[in-house]
Amino acid sequence: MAEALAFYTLSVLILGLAVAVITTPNTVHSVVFLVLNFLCVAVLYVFLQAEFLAVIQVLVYAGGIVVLYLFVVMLVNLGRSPEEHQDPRRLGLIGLGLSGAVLLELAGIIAYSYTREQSPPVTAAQASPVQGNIEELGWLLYTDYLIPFEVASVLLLVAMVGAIVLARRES
Amino acid sequence: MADEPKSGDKTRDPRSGGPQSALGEAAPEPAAAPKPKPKPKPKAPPEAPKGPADQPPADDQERPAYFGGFEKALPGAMEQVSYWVGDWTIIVPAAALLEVATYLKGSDDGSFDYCSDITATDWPPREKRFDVVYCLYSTRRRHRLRLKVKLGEGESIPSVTSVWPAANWLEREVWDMFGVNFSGHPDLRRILMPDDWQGHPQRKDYPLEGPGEFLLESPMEWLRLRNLPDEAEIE
Amino acid sequence: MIETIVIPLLKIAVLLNAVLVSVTFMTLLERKVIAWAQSRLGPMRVGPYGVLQAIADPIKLILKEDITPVKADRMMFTLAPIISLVPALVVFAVVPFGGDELFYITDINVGLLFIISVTSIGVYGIILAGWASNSKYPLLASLRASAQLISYEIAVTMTLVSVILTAGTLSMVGIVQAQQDSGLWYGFVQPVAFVLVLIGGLAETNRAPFDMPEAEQELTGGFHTEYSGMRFALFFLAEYANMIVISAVVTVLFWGGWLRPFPSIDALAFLDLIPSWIWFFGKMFVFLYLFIWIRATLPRYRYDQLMRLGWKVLIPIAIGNIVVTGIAKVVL
Amino acid sequence: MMEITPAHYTILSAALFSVGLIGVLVRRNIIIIFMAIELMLNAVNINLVAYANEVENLVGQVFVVFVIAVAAAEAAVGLGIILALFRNKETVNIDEMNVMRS
Amino acid sequence: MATEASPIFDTDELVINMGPQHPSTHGVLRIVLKLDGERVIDADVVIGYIHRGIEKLSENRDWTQIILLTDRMDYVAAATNNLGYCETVEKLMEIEVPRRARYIRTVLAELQRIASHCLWLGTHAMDIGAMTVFLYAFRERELILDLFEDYCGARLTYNSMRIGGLPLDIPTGWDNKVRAFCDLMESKIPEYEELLTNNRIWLERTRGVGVISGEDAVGLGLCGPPLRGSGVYRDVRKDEPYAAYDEFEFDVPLGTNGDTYDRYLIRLEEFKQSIRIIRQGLDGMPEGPVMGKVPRLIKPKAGETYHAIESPKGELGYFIVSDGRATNPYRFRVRPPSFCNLQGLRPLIVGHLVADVVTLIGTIDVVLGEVDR
Repeated sequence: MAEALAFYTLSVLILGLAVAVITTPNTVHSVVFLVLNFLCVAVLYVFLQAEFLAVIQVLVYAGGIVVLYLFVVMLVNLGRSPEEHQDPRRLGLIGLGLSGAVLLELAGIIAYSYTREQSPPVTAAQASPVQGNIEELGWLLYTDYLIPFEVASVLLLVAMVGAIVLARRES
Repeated sequence: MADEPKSGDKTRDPRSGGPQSALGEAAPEPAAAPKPKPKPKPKAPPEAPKGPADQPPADDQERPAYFGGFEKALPGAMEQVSYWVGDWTIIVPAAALLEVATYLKGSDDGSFDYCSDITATDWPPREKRFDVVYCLYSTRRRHRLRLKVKLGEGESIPSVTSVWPAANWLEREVWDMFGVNFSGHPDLRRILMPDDWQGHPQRKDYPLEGPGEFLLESPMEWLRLRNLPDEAEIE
Repeated sequence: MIETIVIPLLKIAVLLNAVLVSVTFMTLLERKVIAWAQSRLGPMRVGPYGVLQAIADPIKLILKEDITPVKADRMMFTLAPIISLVPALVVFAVVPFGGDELFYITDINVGLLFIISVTSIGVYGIILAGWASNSKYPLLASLRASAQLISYEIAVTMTLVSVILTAGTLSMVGIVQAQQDSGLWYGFVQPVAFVLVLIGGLAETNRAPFDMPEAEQELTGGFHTEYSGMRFALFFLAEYANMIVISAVVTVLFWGGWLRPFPSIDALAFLDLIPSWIWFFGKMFVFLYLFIWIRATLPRYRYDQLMRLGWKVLIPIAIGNIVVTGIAKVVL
Repeated sequence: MMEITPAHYTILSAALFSVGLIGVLVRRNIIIIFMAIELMLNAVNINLVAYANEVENLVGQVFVVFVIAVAAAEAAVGLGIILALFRNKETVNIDEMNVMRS
Repeated sequence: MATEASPIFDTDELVINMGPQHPSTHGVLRIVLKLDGERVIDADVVIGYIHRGIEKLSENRDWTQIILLTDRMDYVAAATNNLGYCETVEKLMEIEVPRRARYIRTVLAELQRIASHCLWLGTHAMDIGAMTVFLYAFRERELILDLFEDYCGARLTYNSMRIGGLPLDIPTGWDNKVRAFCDLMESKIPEYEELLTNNRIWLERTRGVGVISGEDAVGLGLCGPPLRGSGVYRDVRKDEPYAAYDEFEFDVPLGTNGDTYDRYLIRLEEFKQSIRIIRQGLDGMPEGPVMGKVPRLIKPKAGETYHAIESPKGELGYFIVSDGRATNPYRFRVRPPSFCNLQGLRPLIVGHLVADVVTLIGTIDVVLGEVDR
């Protein structure tokens, strides 16, 4: 009961804020809605017993990445709204239609998979002992997924170097 | 405000007759010398002083060492020499100013590398009404010298900013206060008065009360501007 | 029902009030301490020795006209002070003010990370305030603030990793218990981390000598130049609440939280007669005093020097500290 | 309806994904488009976390960590490109960003 | 103007108005800064907000009435302004000033220098964020104001000198009060130094900031501590001694790097030298009258002269023209040291950060009352 209430409230918030993000004309408002959206997603994670991810979501997404967006929005202080210029070749309606089709398709897939007789659920292979355990997550990251983890860190390093190169002014 | 001159004076100089004119206070003595053209006076106000004394040095006064080299290098540039209470002044023609300045700064026995001050004095009755005064100092030789250039209304004088960068603001102030035009100045704007000010307040014929020359020159325009709402122009 | 809802709500109400009241008295303390440092008296008019100044100030701020500049973004202009205050108050949920369960609202297993992440939201308040004012000085200040806070957040978080390594837990209560078990305050185990967190904490709370975003002499007040009345007061509250948070975190992490000095030495057991929360508040007060003292003493860093200090000094030391801690942890 | 199954999370995730997709396809402000991409990534994350919770396996959460890392990298480089483009062309309209060199 | 900025970053240029209402512009100075990020790429210094026309005003006042107009120029060092003006008129009239008056004048001028430097130190440190030094310095300045109050009754605009001497002899016991103040001041200077001189942040904020070479400084007409900070030996007290400076021993501190820190050190050293001069002045104070032989009607012969003294800010010069007939000067011109030093601000700040602009306004020590007159 309480869980359902929380889920529906959060879902409405998440979707509503997402719509607000892509419809607001003012970019800064958009960014603020995005932050609120991410915070709601973080709360959702708590309900899914992923406290560590919730905190990371707030710390990295809301506290880091979106601040970058805000920074850039303020730096590119826009004189005119980018929406004013319309490329005649742009087919916005078709884009909308396509997105609708994707939504329908996804809904179809979900409906199909759940109306069908329950396929044997994916077995919890080697079920982890404790849920939401940071320690367990750490073990997984540093043992089974060590190589992806290192690759991710290299990716971040490359991104960092790339960003510096891009943003550096030629003096 | 200041009354228009009463008698039939058609030459444009409405300011001199005002009761608060600087001239009235500055020169209490009655006219002694006949005055040529620049200021035909309707009511024969007290005569204004015609110029600084520029006392010549006494014959036994020892001249500074660099005078010799100066006269040799730039013959004719030294129009007149004056000495008063310990200060040497050289009067030079406007055309030669830049050469003189360059020479004085570069010469070894003069080496006037420091431009203390630039100012001007206004002597309205004179044809060349402005004295532009340059106070020079040598940080190496530790002596002073004043240069003086006489200049008429509307004439321009070469800017010495290329010789002494310090002259930049000082010349701007002289332009602001006296309307002396410095040719070749990089940035000749008003400095102390507002940018839209009319007239040059340190001139002796500038009215001492009221909104200044502007009212006298175009009263209607003054009235129109006064009735405009204040508009701040801030970037 | 009573256990799960009423008691926590009561605790929250008490804590919020306590924080807000202590913030007002913090301002008085700051004015008094700085005045004494400068051989002045400080506020003396309202009440005996000016103690009621702490009440007079908020009343004045509430009654003042609350001005919104015409060209400001109204929504963001109003939202910004709220955004900066709320995270500062939320983090008190996991701060253990004493050993007993009565003295903290909750103890979550990611407590320390929770504090770090929630305080990182506070930067939006400053950035949005600067942007929404539609004025140049606040905009400059908010650009400074965003860069400064993100940089120092990295340094502080990196430093805290070494503390987490030492304690083996992220829970705030757990960290104190770990210190109790080891019998040593982590201030002695991790002195480098202690100093780094203290410096980083000054920068995170925009306190002197890192008060770039509100440098009055440069930016005429920085991000809150256009603010007045209660909305200004909210920024004020947020700054002081943040100071209290940082002091509390440093106390928990490095000064043994509610523990008495040398918790392992039994000869000092008589010190336990003093309740744990008094120890906690006493330690916190030391840090708050230190913050004020530093403000009265030091000049302000320049923006580029601050960034250099953050990136080229603090972060490398923090990383080195992690490595050393890790090696020690494995070897010992 | 009262019991929340992974299906609910999947539907939420699909809806969020579609909203993000609409943003990418319809808006012209490149910063908004980037944010819409973040929304889509979040939709994926919700799914991963929901199923990780369902099957009691932390691998889903591990993937979320990677997704967040990739999102951070994407934001850093993407915003760098936006800044560089903006300096050259003074626009954030992707319709005007159709030439590689300026 | 923006030639230094690479074209790629044009979009980030921000024009910002610093002043005339700004906490750190020391009055009503206005600087229009063109910023690239936080770096200043161009600046325009705008002055004239408290232009009161003192020069014009003085041309219509009695020779003696002008003394109190000079108070209003550099209002934190009014006595030196009085001194400069009186000396100029005395030079023009060739009046002999009694030796006792010259000694007292010197003591007053040096007290004034300490007061002015105290104010400078406080505000400069405040601009850089060290708020405590401000109050320490003002505490000592207050004592000097008390001494002036004892001497002439006024605390800010003293009107404390007359053409030909002084209006008053020093009150009994005043010299002992000044001696006590000197001892106190000497013990307070280490307090300032402790807070600033070796402070890492202070060093970082001032070292290498606003460097100007001696040659450039001379060319730009800088004077006083900014000029000496660049290593140029120029002190009117030594070069063209006035009052009783030729009878005293003191050193002129010189800088080597020409940066803000050097200028700071020089002013701190000048505190000590001023105390030294004051002590010599008090110890060697001759007996005698304080007023010379001055004609009842002050009316110099026609002529002109320029006379400079070393005010706390630098070379304060008066150029006065008398037409020999009126009881007021025909032309009264002040060469304000702050004005000439302020001219050097633009070259100093271009290329620095906004925070340094504040530092550099502080380091050249301007008083806007003097700049605008």
